[in-house]
Amino acid sequence: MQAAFFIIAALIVIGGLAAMLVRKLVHAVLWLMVTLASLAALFLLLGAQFVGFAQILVYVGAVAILIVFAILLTRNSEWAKAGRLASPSWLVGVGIAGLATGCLIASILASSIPPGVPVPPAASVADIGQKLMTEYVLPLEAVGLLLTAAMIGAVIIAMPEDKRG
Amino acid sequence: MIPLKAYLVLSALLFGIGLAGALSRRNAIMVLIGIELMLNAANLNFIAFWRFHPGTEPLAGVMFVLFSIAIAAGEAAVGLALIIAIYRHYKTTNLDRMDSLKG
Amino acid sequence: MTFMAMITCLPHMLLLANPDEWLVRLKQTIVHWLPGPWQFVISSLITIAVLIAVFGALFAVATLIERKGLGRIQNRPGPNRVGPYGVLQPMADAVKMLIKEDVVPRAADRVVHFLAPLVLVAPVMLAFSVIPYGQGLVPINLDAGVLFFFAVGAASELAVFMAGWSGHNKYSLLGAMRAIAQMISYEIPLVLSTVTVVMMVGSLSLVQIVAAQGGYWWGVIPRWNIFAPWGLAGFVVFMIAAIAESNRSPFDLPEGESEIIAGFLTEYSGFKYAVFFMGEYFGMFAISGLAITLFLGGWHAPLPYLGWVPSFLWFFGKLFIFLFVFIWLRGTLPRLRMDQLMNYAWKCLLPLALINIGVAVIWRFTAGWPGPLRWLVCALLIVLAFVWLEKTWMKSRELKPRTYHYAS
Amino acid sequence: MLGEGIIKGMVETARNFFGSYHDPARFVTIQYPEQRVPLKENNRNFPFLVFDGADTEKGLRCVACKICEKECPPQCIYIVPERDAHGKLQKHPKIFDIDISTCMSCQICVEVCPFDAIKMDQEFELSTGDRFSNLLLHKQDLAKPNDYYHKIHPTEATLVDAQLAKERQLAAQRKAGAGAAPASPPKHAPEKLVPVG
Amino acid sequence: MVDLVRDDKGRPLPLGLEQSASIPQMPSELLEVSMGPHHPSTHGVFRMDVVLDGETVTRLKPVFGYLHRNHEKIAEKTSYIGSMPYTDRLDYFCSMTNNWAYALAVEKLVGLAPPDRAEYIRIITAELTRLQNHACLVGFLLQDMGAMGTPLMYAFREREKILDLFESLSGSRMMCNYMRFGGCRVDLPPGWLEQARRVVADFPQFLDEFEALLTGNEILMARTQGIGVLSKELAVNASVTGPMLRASGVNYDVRKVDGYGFYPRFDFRVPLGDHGDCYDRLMIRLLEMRESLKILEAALRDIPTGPILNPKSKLRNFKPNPGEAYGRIEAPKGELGFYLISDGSVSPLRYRVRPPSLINLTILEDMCLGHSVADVVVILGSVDIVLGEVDR
Repeated sequence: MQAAFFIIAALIVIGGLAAMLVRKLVHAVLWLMVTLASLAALFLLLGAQFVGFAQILVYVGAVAILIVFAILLTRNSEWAKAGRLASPSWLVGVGIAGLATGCLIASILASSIPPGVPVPPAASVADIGQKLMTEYVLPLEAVGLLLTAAMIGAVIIAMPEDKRG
Repeated sequence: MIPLKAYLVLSALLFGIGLAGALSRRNAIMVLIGIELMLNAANLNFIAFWRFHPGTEPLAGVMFVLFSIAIAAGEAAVGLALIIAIYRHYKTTNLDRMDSLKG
Repeated sequence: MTFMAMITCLPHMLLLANPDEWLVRLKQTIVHWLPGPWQFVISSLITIAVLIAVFGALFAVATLIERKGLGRIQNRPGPNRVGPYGVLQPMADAVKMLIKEDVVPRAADRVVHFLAPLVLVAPVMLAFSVIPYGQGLVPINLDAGVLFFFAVGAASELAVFMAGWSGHNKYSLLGAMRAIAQMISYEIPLVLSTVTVVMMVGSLSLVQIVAAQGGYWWGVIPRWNIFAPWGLAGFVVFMIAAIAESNRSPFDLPEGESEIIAGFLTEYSGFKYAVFFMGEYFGMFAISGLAITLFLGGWHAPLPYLGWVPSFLWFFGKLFIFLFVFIWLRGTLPRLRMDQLMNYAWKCLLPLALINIGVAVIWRFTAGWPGPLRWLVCALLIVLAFVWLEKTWMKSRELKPRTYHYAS
Repeated sequence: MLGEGIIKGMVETARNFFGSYHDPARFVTIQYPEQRVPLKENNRNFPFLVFDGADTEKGLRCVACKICEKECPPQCIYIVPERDAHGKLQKHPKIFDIDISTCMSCQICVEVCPFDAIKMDQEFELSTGDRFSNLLLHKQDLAKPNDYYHKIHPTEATLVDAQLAKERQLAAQRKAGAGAAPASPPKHAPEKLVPVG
Repeated sequence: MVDLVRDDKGRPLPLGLEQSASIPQMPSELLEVSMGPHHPSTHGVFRMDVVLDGETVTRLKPVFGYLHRNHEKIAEKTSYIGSMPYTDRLDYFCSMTNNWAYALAVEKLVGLAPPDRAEYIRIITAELTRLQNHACLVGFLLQDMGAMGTPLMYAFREREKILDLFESLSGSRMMCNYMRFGGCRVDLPPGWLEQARRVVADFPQFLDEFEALLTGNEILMARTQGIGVLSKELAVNASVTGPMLRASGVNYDVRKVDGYGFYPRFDFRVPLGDHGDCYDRLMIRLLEMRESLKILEAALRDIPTGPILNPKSKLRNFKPNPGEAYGRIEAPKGELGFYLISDGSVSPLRYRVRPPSLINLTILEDMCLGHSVADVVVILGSVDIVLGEVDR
């Protein structure tokens, strides 16, 4: 169990860094997918099976293709010009991010959290289904509505002007 | 047994990387990838807390993550559509050039 | 001493238990006298080895069957030079693929070009780990088996894109775009038709779905899902979407060789091409394995008194039937055009799948009615939907065979 | 019904699939090296020179009249007539080459040859290693006995033999009848009518 | 020194590639694709420069000439009989009809009339050629649509029987060189007529099988109906001939118009389409095959005996008196014509072939505009070109 956690954690951090630093956009997306897939593995390690598979299905299956299509449509996949990768004020951005993570980690380490429950609580598909249909019905419908709205909006925005009519 | 803190530190690190990327990169799509990373860092926290401190409402963490994944997918779709529309107007996705509010 | 124990319990195990347990018991005997912590690792290694061996051999046999089947359809014998009746042809192909030079175009993106075949084959291998092949023979019994299958299956689109984009070639990019658009639009009818089965059985775990299809109506007709009206319609939609998902026959547009050379496979040769080829076949096995589990009662025997036959033989028998149907389709039907493909998925399969879910609901709530009446009502609904769909789809294109007049 | 045409097509291929096992009309492949299709009698490939009797040199019917060399569309025949000690033309070729890499086996040389000296062979397994020298057939490679001609084109060969026998007998008669007058060899009708069967 | 375009690692890119590497000069979404010359579905060495806007074709430039063998210039140097074997190589699917067209032209030039038996043999061989050419065409068209060669194999199975007939008659399966000016070279070998009657008798069964595979098939109808529509006016103006013209509804069949050979003696009908799209062209060819079968049955039934070559026909130093002639026949692909000018010498002064495939090909672009890449392949297939005839 120990070894598994450290391998996956290393994968996540390396993947995240590479996704941010690599020059070509398509490589960045592939590194992003490595991070998200290893994150899903972490969820499985933590016992949340349903979430792990949902994460793979949504991110590796759909969002990856979405981003890649966006890259192709905006012709970014051509040879990256030599130019600067980061915006001139990249130092400021990284500084703020470093500051934020620093405080977060400091507060986590300082806090005293009682030891957790040894065995992972039951998260079988049946209970999730039960919960979704009873307690969380309103959020479910809301998300359904939101997704359809997002889809229609995305289609209209991406539609070329002349066809918008 | 991996303590809860390890997961929290990991998610904080991931969040930091996402934030650094989103703030520093010039390309709009890279900013979007940074945001995706930050969202997933948050999901990791939810599942970590669900695993170690289920508390009274056992499945709350899992539910939250499910909904957040759904919304993140919707958000990615709309975000990319925006980028395409902006690209069609500005002919570039370089964020520094997108400073004028006109048009 | 342990060796002696092994010898004594072997005959007992072979004779008494029915053949399914025979395999499971064999694995357990190997595993149980290993040191503690290693047991889990070794047993999973055995399963993985068996899976790869079985499906590797099936892939070799499938290529031979495909070429001989296509040959026979076209009134010619198919390969019969290498070995008696061409049996060693897969070996020859394998050696040819290994020897051929693996050309990587100079402008290609080397890393992505190398990774694409792996990212295509690995997920499909994972998908094999969930399908129940026999009585106790399911590699991993996940209670969200169906979701795992589709989650892993979705990664193949990314692999197809990597293959198409990395070659920096107009044709492969065009082919990759077509393949992705096709896979995404056919994933929805696929998932929806699976939803009907999951809804009726009430569980996402494939083992339970197969268990629910045991038993026989009136002692003769097996209780498979395909014999229910919603099951038949679901099976038809599932199979059409499955054929499209594995880029086979009428939907093999991505490698529409008559138009854009070999689609996203244009830049591949040698071993990587063989891996893609293998990936396509594994995709076909996985999707037909799922179809067998969902609709054709997995490893259940079609007739009650055939129960003594080992259950995995039924599974692989049905798999061979599916394989033959794939080949049969490939030998007969011309290819659909890209926009027709899309229209067909969104305007024909999707409504049919949704209506099928409606019919399944009606089937569920008319449990009280006598058997035949219930069957009739649901069947009628589906036929109505089918005819209405045909009218709108065909009328909008007025596709009908024409009659011709002769000059005076 | 929507799928009806497709099903009809599938039934058709299924009939061919199962037909190929029992109905010979639906299984037409001939495994070439082991089984062979019997060649039709009229089949023609590259030309060859016919010689009567045993001696390949003297028995050649060809009199080096060079008609075929002139008439051959791709001009792939090369003839040099024999000359005796003091340069007088002889009635048989010293060199008779056919470049079978250019020859398109159109059989016009056979039609125009007044002496039935050149006929079409049925030998088609002619693959060689070298493109140049092996594909230029000389007089020795081209010459084949008359009974080989009988073996490949039986009806045509018998007709030709009958014709030749008649002419030889006619020539002998004229020579005998005319006595002292020197009779020039009888001239053949220019066209070669080969009514067959 | 041309400044080479370098990729990000600084390596110069091969010349052909920089166009796609840098932002292409054309408007961004247009894609220039060249299909051919060795493209799997162009029926020979033929190239099409297609400009695509996404999937639809905006410009299409056919490029041919890869198989040009200078046939007409060579014919001016060879004797009349010398270019007869070369006519086999024009449309290498139908050598008998090519021979007949050339023989007809020379007979018109000289005024020779072949005996009856030769005329019958010419009609029989021409109709047999039409059968196997149309069968192959339908097979290749379905192959282009992706039917993995099954219909093509069935067509070739039937074609073999007909080629065996040609081999036993003329000596070679595809390069027959069988017709002579004023008749045929060799008479029918014994047993040929019975074999021909048997082939013609079981051909309809193959046609029914073929139609079972084709007519009702929804995918085929979806792929061919309404694709590559050719209007009547454009067809007539572009002097398109053959099944393509009749599929657009124009009633023009040289066999009926000219009535050359003994065709007026046979009653056969000329099928006409009314949409002029790929589906019509496909079906017209199938119906024409049935008409040819009718002609063949009649011809094989009452073929007279008698000589096969007009005694006045000359083979060597054949010097027709000066003049010109244009002989044309209804070849399977369209109206195949030979225009000869003779100046009294052994070889013609001018030897011109009217190639139906080339003339039918000139309007490929008008038919393909607005369709997708997959349709371009189907439309090209339905035009039925053979590059030997297009390039001569």
